[in-house]
Amino acid sequence: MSAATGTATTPWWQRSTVRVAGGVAVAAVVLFGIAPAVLSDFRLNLLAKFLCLAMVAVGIGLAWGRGGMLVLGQGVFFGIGGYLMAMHMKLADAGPGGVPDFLRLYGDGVVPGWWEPLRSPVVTVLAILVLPAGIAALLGLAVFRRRVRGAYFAILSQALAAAFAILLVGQQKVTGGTNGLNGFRSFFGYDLADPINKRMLYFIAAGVLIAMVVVVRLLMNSRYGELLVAVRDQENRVRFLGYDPANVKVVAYAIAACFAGIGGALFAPVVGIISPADVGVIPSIGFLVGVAIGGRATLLGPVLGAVAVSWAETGLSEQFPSFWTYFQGALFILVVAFLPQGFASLGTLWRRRRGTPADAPDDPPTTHPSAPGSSPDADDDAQHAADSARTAGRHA
Amino acid sequence: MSEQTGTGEPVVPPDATGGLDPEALEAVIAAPGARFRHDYLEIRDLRVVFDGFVAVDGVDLTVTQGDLRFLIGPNGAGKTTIVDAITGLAPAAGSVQFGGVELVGKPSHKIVRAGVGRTFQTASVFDELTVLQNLDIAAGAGRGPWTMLRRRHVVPPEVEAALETVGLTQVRDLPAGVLAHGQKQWLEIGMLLVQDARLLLLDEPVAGMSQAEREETGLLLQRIGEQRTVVVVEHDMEFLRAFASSVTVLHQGRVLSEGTVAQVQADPRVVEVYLGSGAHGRGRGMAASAAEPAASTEVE
Amino acid sequence: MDALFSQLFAGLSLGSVLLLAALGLALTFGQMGVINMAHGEFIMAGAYTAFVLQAFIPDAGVSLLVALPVGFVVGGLLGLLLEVTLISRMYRRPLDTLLVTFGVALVLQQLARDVFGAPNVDVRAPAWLSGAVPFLGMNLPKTRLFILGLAIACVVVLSLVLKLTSLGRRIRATVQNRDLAETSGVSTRATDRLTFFVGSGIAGIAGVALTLLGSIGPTLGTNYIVDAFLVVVVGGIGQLKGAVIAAFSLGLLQATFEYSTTASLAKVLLFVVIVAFLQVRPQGLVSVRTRSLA
Amino acid sequence: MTTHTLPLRTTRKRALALSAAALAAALTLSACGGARTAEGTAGTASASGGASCVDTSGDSIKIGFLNSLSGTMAISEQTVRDSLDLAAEEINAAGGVLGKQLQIVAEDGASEPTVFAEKAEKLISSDCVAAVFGGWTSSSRKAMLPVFESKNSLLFYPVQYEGLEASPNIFYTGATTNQQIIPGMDYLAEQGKKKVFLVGSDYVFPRTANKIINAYAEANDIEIVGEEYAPLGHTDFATIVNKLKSSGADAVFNTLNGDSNVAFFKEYKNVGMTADTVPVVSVSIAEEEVGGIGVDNVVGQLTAWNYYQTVESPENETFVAAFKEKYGENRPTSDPMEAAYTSLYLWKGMVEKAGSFDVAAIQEAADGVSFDAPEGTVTVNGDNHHIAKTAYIGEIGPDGLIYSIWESDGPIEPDPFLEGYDWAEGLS
Repeated sequence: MSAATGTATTPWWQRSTVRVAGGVAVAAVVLFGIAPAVLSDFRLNLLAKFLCLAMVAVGIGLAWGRGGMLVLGQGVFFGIGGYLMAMHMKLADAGPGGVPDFLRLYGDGVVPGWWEPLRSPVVTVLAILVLPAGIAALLGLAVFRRRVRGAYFAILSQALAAAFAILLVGQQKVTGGTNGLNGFRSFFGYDLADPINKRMLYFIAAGVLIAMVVVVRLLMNSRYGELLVAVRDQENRVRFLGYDPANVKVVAYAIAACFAGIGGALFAPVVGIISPADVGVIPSIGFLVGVAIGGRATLLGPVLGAVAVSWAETGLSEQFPSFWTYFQGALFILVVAFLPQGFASLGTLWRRRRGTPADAPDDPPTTHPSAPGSSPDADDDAQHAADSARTAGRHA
Repeated sequence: MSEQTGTGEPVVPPDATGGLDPEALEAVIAAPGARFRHDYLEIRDLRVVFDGFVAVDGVDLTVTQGDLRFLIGPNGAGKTTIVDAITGLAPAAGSVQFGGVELVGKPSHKIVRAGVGRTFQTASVFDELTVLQNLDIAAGAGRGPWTMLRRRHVVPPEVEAALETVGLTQVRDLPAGVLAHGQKQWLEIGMLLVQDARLLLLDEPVAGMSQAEREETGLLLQRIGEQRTVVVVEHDMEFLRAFASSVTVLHQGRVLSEGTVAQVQADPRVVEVYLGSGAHGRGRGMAASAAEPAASTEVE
Repeated sequence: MDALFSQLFAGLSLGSVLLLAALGLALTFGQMGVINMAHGEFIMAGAYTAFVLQAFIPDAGVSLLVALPVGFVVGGLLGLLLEVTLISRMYRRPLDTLLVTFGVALVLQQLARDVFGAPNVDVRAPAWLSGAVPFLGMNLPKTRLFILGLAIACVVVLSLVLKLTSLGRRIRATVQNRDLAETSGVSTRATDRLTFFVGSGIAGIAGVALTLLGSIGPTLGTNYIVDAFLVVVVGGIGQLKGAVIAAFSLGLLQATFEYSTTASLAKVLLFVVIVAFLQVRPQGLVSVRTRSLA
Repeated sequence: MTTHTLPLRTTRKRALALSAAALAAALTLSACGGARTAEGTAGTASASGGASCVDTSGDSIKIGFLNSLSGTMAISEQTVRDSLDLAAEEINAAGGVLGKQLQIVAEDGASEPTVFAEKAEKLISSDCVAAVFGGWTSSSRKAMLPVFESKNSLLFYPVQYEGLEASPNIFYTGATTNQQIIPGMDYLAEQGKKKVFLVGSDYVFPRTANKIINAYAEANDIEIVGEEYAPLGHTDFATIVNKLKSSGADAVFNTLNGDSNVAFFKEYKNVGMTADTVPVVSVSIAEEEVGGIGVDNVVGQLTAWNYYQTVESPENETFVAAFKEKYGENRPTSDPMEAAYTSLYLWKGMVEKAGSFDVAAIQEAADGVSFDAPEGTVTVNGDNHHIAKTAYIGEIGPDGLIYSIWESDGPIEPDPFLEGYDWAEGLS
């Protein structure tokens, strides 16, 4: 919303391109320059894992923060992406015509026909890009058309995650059951035991994540982005403007699913395993923590939140396993109840305190040099009004 | 969140912006009159039943182009339900035709695309979007995916004109949530205009407006009504007397009386309904207004 | 034939368990729109109440009967605490209550783990509930009959309360039109609190009852919460009869699927059926029409 | 991303020129292109996982304990951690290993396979531990296996499991199938049971175990009258017990895990079945689970393990006494705890036999290392890295402890792939 305001109050089309380019440059320096330089291979791989989780978060930010759809079942799409990639790696490791080990151990020793196409890297990548989005689109059309929304949709998507995990476990012969798929040796032919190639995976994850953020940024500022917010806040009103809100929501839901799928597909080689434990109800809710904490409706909030939470979890749970559970619970409670727009809203508050007009959250304060009084009165009033509105919304 | 901003104090005083600008209206509705010639709303035997409760019971209603029709009646008479039924929000049986197109059974967004626009009792604009964005969305139902996925580079002329018409040019970059109540109502009307609705269904459009704003709104509606088909659900009798060209009185889901303001006011059945049930409830204005017009103004 | 009747009973019994778990939710979710993920942990609290009471009351039967009202109060007080501290400030953000209460659930689980230890604990079933009652050639376990009876009793009492008492009238008024109720002098705040107390209290009763069937451990609640929500979603909000029909339908369906396929597949099939059902009736089996646009 | 043939599939590829090309390539999502530019510059390959960074210079040596202390598996794994701590304390008090005190690096696996993999890597690469002890679920082991293999480090895994695995980098100190499942079935066959019903949780161990049991049954003239799986966390066993009852089974082989056992046994008892008529052999119920199920509900039922708290041996007396002294009188000891305790001593034995903490040296020395464990004498098999163990069938007593009623003729040689059983042909 504040981003939307920003676009309208400033000569957006000139500045935003610069801003996007600047943002990408900063992110690239941090992710491609600083992080690899200061982190050990182990920590870098860990960061790669967090980036994969952040991809899911970016999608959730779009669907939930901007679209108002509380997606409690993103684990499903994460899992589909992950299993597709994992299966491809298992088949590739087995060699042409070979049978992956788990199919021999738990299954009938043959590759089921519907796994066969995944021997091809092209088919695999296409499937990863298309299947999660396609399934989300179909499901979304089914439920959104019938105006299943709000809590109903949230609970349904959660049940979907539960059912998906049970299905994966139950079909052990072809999915590896609770053990999931693991022990990958190569990623599109590149040896995964080689630290250099692991590093490469990190760069891919970082690049993909940046690309996703850029895509979401463009979407947020497009007419579609405005419409999505409109649907979130007044779905029926949008219907009476001649739109079918179902279609509007489906697009965001499918994009979120696609991002989750890609996140899962990279997660598998980065972590070396994908299992039902990564896709069920609990991990699906877990994806939301970072988004809520970072600021669900902002561009970078979900990304930073997801990375920060994962990092904290790894660090804190080492020393205080039971404390971590309390901490996680408390984070949920405090942030959602008292800081619904996440930590991103703290930044806005802080800027307001200092009398600087609030702007888009991804806008560095320095790019907005206008001091109070330097602009025409009307504009100033407008800014104050916008600020108050936002505050009112936040404390609602 | 959005509800909260709605109930909060308006940040911008209504007088900070210009009033309505009827001149600019021409730019929006100056379409050839021929476009609207065959537009009329024809409702036949409309019935709406909720879980056994008959809310609308066999209503016939015809509103022609150029008419400014007011729907009145005591609480529970079925006024809003009829509007809901026309726009696909309530389960309807019977026939509702506009411009020769059958609307019953269509999903809401298709009904809207057939040229029907409506507002709601509580102003429902998109609080977090700016005035401009609100209007832009209203104007854009027919846009292709490619246009949708790009940002807005220029303000569409019909949006520009609508801004002028409803006097919100000055505040076009403010979030709609901070507008005063009356301004929100105008914004809604503006949205109907850019949406190019040929049948406008307005549910209590002047509730919460000052006397001057009502005047302006009434004039605006009259001008729109010259070309398009307009149905207004309203309790404000003074407003009704000033601007209605015809009135339909509903009672318990049925049409009680129909005609000009004078005809309806003289109808003994109407007087009886309003006096009989009428010491309470919002319908009291009809009878009372005959004696004491000034007392009839109600604020939602 | 025998198996058929046994399965019928299994389905009814499963339905009664679902009903007990979901009844309180139907009240809090249906009436207030609050998605309380900690409802499962209130069930857990009820179960631990039964466990603790057993340490003080040696007779298993007496202790179980005492645990039912005490469990109700424990669950209810937890609910009240939650309502007053957190949920009351979030009525305008129903979806957010889901996340907040999930956090509460995490904390309560860990609390149970730290207080009672991670391993399961045992509540002894009273002697008069052991064994089975022969009926039409079947043996119906007494515990399941007890739970079936308890579930029915809860529904009857609750609907009587809703119908006959002033609290009930206030609750129904609030559910149908909150604003109107408020302007008519109903204190919706007090009503909300009471509703939450009662709804959470029923979760406590459910917890006590479930000790007869399953394990008592920190994760007890998570095993039931998704199913309980599905019952409410299928049942529709605002009326108890929806939840009752939904619980028994889902119970019977699950038992049927499970008998003809496997327990895992049954869960998945059940989900498919529910999605298909919501295509037909998106607002659930029964729903109270409200005037609000949103 | 496009397909390409991979001439160097087995060869190690070094990507040196990461910076510019990789950055650009990664940004455009055509990741493979990026890696391929680097492909040509095949550099000098260091050994996979690199030279070990284990520091053996000081007077202490680091080892890692990796168990779930949070999440659903914490219940069980905490007990393993306790006995590992006990063993480490004892060893340190007795002078350490090769004169070095053990320094424990403890990690939480959080009941998630991915976390196990991540923490294993951390223990090996960042903490440079000489060996890791832990894991419980099959999925946690499967997740860690590639890490230990690629980093060439050692894992000691203390839980009975489904077999069909042998990694040079893992020592399996719990039972494999021929030391637990097959003795369990042997016992039922000896008792003249002809109709066995299988019930298990829906995951890898039960499914694999039941695959083996089916093959065994076919060869031994036993009929499997039903095979049912319940999702983990399943709470309503009315239907499954209905099926069990109407199947006419005269014994049940139970591979249910965790909470489900409680619901299963309560239902079993409620419909009026008893251990006298239809005994249940369980392979996942140990002493600490009995309390949670309720002794009333399982008294007289059978279990198959390699250790019970009641095993009569001086080693066990010492172990039980030490454990209770450290953790409290009411804490029982169980098979996985004992196997974990034993695993640390076996590692000590191997290190001392090898005279080195080096992985290769330990692998070399492992064969034949034995330890007088609480369960009896166990010996490491150098070929498959499992250990020879004695099998005990136990009966749950009214005091909640389990008493052995049958035992195998001495320790059974581990046979994870069941190569020694004709009927098992084609299983793996």
